[in-house]
Amino acid sequence: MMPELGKYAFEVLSAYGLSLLLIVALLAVTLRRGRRARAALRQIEAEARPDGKS
Amino acid sequence: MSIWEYANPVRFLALSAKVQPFAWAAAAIGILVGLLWGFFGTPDDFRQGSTVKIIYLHVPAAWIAINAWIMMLLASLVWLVRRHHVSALAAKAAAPVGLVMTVIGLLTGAIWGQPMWGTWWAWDPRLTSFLILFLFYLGYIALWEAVEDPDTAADLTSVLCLVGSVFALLSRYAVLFWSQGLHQGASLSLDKEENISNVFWLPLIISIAGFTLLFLALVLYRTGTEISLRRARAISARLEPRG
Amino acid sequence: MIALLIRDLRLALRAGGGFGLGLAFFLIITLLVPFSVGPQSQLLSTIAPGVLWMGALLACLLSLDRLLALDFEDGTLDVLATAPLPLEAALAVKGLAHWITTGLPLVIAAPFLAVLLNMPPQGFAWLVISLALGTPALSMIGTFGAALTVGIKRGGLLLSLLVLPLYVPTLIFGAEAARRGAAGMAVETPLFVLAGMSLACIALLPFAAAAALRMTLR
Amino acid sequence: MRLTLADVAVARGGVPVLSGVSFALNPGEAMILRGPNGAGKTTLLRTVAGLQPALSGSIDGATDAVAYAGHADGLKAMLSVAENLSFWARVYGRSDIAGGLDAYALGPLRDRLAGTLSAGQKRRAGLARLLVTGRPIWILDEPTVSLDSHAVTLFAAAVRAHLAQGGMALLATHIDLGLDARVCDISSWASLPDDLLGASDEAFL
Repeated sequence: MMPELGKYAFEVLSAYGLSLLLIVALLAVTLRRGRRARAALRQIEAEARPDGKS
Repeated sequence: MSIWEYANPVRFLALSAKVQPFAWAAAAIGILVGLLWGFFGTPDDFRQGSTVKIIYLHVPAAWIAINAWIMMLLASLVWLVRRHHVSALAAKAAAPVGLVMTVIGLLTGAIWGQPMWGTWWAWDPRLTSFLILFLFYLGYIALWEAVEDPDTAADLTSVLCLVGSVFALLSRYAVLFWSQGLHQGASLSLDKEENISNVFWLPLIISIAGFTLLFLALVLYRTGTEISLRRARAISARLEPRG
Repeated sequence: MIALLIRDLRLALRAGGGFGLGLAFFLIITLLVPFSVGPQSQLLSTIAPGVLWMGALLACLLSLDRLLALDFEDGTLDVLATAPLPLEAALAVKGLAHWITTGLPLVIAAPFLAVLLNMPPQGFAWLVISLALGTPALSMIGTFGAALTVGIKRGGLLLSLLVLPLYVPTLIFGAEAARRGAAGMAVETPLFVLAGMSLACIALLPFAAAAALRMTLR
Repeated sequence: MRLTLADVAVARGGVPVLSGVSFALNPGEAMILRGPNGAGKTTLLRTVAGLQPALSGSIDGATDAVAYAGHADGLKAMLSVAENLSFWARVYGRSDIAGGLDAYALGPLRDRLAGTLSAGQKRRAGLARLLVTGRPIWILDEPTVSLDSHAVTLFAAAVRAHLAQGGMALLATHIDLGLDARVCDISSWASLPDDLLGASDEAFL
């Protein structure tokens, strides 16, 4: 199944590996930062509107 | 229902919530299909051997790196003209994605060029332009972080984006001129596709579409994050007893 | 406007005004090059135009963050903003004052330093011309960068990060013109582009800088 | 040539601070703003001076007529008092600085470098700048900070002279200057926490 990559196998694999790694890292940072910001917002909103009306 | 409707954060968040699931799903499919098909389904190029497979990462990443800056430029204009917060925050949200895509473009470009040039880095006009673009992204993000007041930050980064775009174009031609040294470079387009036979073409288009959708999904989500941060800041500013 | 220029020049000449700062830095940078790349005169003469241009660029960059920051701290910018003098004009004058106190001395000193780097004498004239045409752009771009970062604490580092990418086109065409001059080749193309860019910077950047400054003062 | 404010609202850091500010200042009149710290005195003064845009409402008669003196004095340490004042005079298209020097008894300090002056002397030189500009409307933010009692009387005399010539003054200060000026407490204009008035945070609430 693995295609014959010839002598440039290392180059191709490293290119794919590094790129996908960077994309995954970007996703992880984005999601983690997003979740934390939204949680902080809910917490502040609860503080500001204890009776729940927005 | 003019598009200015979506400048209102609440309505933007509603739209974003509707669009994001599709965007994330379509992006995943596009990238998976594009890369897998490109990786497994296409023959090697007679000259470059298997390194041609890197095209499925390099071209989409380069495509996003350029268009992210253009999107930021438009968003900055909208902020300066119509003072819509969402567009300023969208520009702020897009910058890191553009930065990462530029880095991927640089990495894959260098690795792809390595067999031909024999070294990991060559001052090829395209790669050098991406390096300069990388610096612009870095400066833009750093300016956002450095200014405390969100409005002033949006203003200053918008001005930097406008002026920076002019200089990015200038650098583009300067680099073309400088690498040839003698005469103006022939091609102007950044990511000119080599003469690709159609067997490579289709997976490339799918991959580009996948990356574009990924960019869209990321920016929608990150803009939502910026809005949440800004809303939390606004509420806490009003919570503290005055004076 | 003239009053602002005279004041800035007088300030720069006074003790601590930083008049000699850019020049001294330019001298040191150029002296360090032979120590770093070795004394072979052939090597030095080939890289001389580029080194001199980079030295001039860094010397300009060095004296930028004092340009507006001092006026910001002691309230002068606030008063200038309410003065009859348009902010654009004030910043253009600031750029001019920076060029006179920093850019011009570099242009004058360049040939003497070129001797140190064994640059072929035929290139001296073109080096001076390219620097004379390029340094105004460096000062004006620098003023824009200073206006962007004036309100930021420790904005000096950020100023360099923002301004260096903007310096790239000027550096490329300027150094290219100097290099061709030294090699005796035709210099028209890079020189004219350099001159064009400088004029555009001088004409347009004060408006961007003034806009940025108004945003910061707001 | 009156200075009139009609229903002006100002914000600081995206939060509305004052709203519904309306008053008029006729030539020869002065107004003193009082209020707790952070109530918006400085913000209001900077808005009237044109350094920042008002959220709403209109300000008439202020364009090209204002001389603003903020917390900092706008003096260059390496220039002498005379050089500083003559610079500001020329920026406003005038040249005589004698009036400013005499009003604040700065004659003897004329050629001293501003950097070598004490805080009080610097403040006097900063206030002398207003005289030198010849602008009718003086906007002063805590002018008497670091002034000794003698200097305060000098300042009050200078303001009276300015008013006598048909000038106007808008000051934020806590000290009683003995001026016959309208005094008003700006907390009456303080905007309520829930007011939005188009302040930049409004979109997020």
